[in-house]
Amino acid sequence: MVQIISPAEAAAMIKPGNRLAIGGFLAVGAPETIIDAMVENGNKDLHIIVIASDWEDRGVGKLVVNKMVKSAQVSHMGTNKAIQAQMNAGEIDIELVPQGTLMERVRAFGAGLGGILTPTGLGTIVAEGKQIITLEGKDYLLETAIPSDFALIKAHKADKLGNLTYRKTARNSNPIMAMAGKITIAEVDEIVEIGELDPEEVITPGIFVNYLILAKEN
Amino acid sequence: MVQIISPAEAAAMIKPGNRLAIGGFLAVGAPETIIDAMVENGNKDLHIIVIASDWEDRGVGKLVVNKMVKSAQVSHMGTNKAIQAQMNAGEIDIELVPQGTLMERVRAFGAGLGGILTPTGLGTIVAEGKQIITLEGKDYLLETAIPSDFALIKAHKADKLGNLTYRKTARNSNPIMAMAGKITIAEVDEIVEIGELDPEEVITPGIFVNYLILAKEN
Amino acid sequence: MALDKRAMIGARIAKEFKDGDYVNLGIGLPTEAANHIPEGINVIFQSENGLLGAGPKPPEGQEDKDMINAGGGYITCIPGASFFDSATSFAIIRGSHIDATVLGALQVDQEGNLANWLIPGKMIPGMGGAMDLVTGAKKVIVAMEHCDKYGKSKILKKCTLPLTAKGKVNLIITDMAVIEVCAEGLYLREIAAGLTLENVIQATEAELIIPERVNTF
Amino acid sequence: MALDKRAMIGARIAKEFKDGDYVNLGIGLPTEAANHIPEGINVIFQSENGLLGAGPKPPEGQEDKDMINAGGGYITCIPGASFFDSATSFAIIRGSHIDATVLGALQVDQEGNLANWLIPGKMIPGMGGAMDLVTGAKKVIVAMEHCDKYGKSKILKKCTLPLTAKGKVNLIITDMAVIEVCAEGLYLREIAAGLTLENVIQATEAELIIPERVNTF
Repeated sequence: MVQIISPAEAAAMIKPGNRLAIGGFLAVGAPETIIDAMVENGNKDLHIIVIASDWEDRGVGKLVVNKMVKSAQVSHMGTNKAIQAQMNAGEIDIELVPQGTLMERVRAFGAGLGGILTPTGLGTIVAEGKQIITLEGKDYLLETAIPSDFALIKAHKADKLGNLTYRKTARNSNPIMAMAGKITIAEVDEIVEIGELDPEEVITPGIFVNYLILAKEN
Repeated sequence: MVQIISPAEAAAMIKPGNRLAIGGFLAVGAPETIIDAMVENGNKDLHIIVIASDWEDRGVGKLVVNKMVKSAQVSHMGTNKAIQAQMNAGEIDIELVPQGTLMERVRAFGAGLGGILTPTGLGTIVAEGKQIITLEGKDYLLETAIPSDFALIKAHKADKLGNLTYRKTARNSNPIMAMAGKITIAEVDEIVEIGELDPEEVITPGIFVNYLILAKEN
Repeated sequence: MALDKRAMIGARIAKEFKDGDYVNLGIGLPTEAANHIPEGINVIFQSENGLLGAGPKPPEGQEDKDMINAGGGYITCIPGASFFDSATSFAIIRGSHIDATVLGALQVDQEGNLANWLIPGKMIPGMGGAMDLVTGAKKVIVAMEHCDKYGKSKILKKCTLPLTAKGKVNLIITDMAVIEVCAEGLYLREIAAGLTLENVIQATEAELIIPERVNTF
Repeated sequence: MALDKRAMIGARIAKEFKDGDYVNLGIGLPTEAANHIPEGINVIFQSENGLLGAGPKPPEGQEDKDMINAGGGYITCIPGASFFDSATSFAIIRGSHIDATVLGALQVDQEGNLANWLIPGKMIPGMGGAMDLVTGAKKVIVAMEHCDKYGKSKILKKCTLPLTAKGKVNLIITDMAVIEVCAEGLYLREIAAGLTLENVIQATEAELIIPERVNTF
């Protein structure tokens, strides 16, 4: 079952060193209310697992600008100069992960798998230091599951069991991140009663969700 | 884009030796119309990839009873005495695969992965002959992708681009099998015009689907 | 098994569930637990064919051909239910999102090994979802008769049948006893009303650790 | 790049698509192809952030904050579209369900290697979805200017920048030429109107195989 909490309560749960899988794609579908509460709370030394480092004033970019992030697994940082500057200054450790590989590695953790074999990255610097497994003459990189302590996601509607729906391309990485949090906190536009969502329209079953937060109007 | 074909046309596409990923769980959500057409067509020497061998008179059980199957990857055969008898008589080769592993191996093929690492089956006969990979002190079995030539699935509604919805627990393995067919044939209760399905309710995007068949009334 | 024994085991299983737990019940004896959930405890049942929020059997004549549980029986779903595909269902199971799974057994041993899917030389039903359930659930409860139909103990020093999973069982609930599997071995926690300690020890091939306090259930 | 060059490349890319193709267009120059799809050809565009059936930009004032493409720009969707999560999106990509992907490049070489994501010492944007797209799409088309801003060939004997993928490029479309990547090397297939064979050869560091017939585009 889920508990409805305030953004400040969510931010207070997150401790230095925690690994955060955060949903969103270039800040669309990012849990902005939780992110703002974390900025206000001054969380530090975070590891973030994200598709992109977003914009300096939107999405997880705000965590970067406020120097709250010590390391990141990310596929795209082209829209955020702050993360580039911090990386060049040695203030942030970056592991660049191809986007599809990132999603499978996060999903693997949520699904109890140790990892996956993918052809993506073969012959590139992504393959450096990784085990190559050959199956019937074809090479694959062994990519390991990415663990996370918290998943912070943005959904559209939730019922009070934590069942979630999404809206258009704001779905993106959110259902995958949701599977992978030891604790999953979902920020939503609307909380409805149990039974108001059609069982067919639920994208993330409530079993993956621990806490709900109502999104600020924006 | 998809083509709407007859059950007989579907059956005629399938050749001896073909590998078929067939949806359904104990015949619920099985593509009965396609299966019946195959029985009528007398397809032979098939390899089937299925959660269960269903009942002797329902689902893929009919393919077994009619001696059309030469080998199977399956997780459950407890409801079908014919497959047990054929196995004991050496007429059919069986690879028993844990259900979760089966789904991941089929999904891996559809998703372009070489395989996955799972703890399921460790210390059991499922592990025999398989590579064990140790990551941070934890063991995993390396389970390889299961290729298939055709996916034969049952959905509820399709639009003319092949976008699919399912109905209740008849969803089961169908969306996963659908991803994995080099050619995917979907049997559906209803075919609607493009634009009649809400983009949010589509479970299997049409890109995975090649042919549609209208299910017989039952 | 006699109806009252089934009910006794079912009721004892049900006591293991906390409010809000997500639970997967294997077919047969484990499903009996669903009839004994205490008032005020809400448990959500998963059916591994793709449903969270499995409800009771529908009234006769109201079966829906597309609504079955993992045993193939017609069911309903409760408000707040959700449907998903089999890969997601087993991501839930293997990824340790299920609070408790209850399964039948042919044999359990004092290392927490479970054998429940194969008797060589007999019919081979296949493991279905059992290996994933036992590997992934947060708590694995075995529910079974203490002895087989020949009166032989099903709780052994070492399983002789092919395993379902190694060292994954947490709790054994039988018609005679409740036994907890710990690193040191099997702790006898409870004895069925009317039985003596001696009855249970005699009916158990495995070594039992007998703590000072053993309750009755 | 001049508008007419962009349009020329876009139109030439668009000729590669067959009716019913599913296509992923990278940001920048490749998106130009969407403006040149021939009458009677229906192409469905994927956006890797979770959409099949991406449509044109919405009219000003009608943007939906939850509707963007992989470049972050506001878009619409066409009838028959579908939304899905990012793992499914890359299952589609890596699993070879996309008929063609079109990407920009920093360098391509005669072994079909592509470098398009990293210039050491400069800004590091990350590979995003490019490595998966190039690895998984049935046909990989590189669309770019033939030479860089210093006039140096971007089509090399051997890429010097970090690779995006090895040996995966099928076709190179530039403002000067259309070049097919085959096992034996680079076949010059077409030359831009107004240029000579010599122009193209001089502007290309890689060895070009010149077949008997080279068309104009």
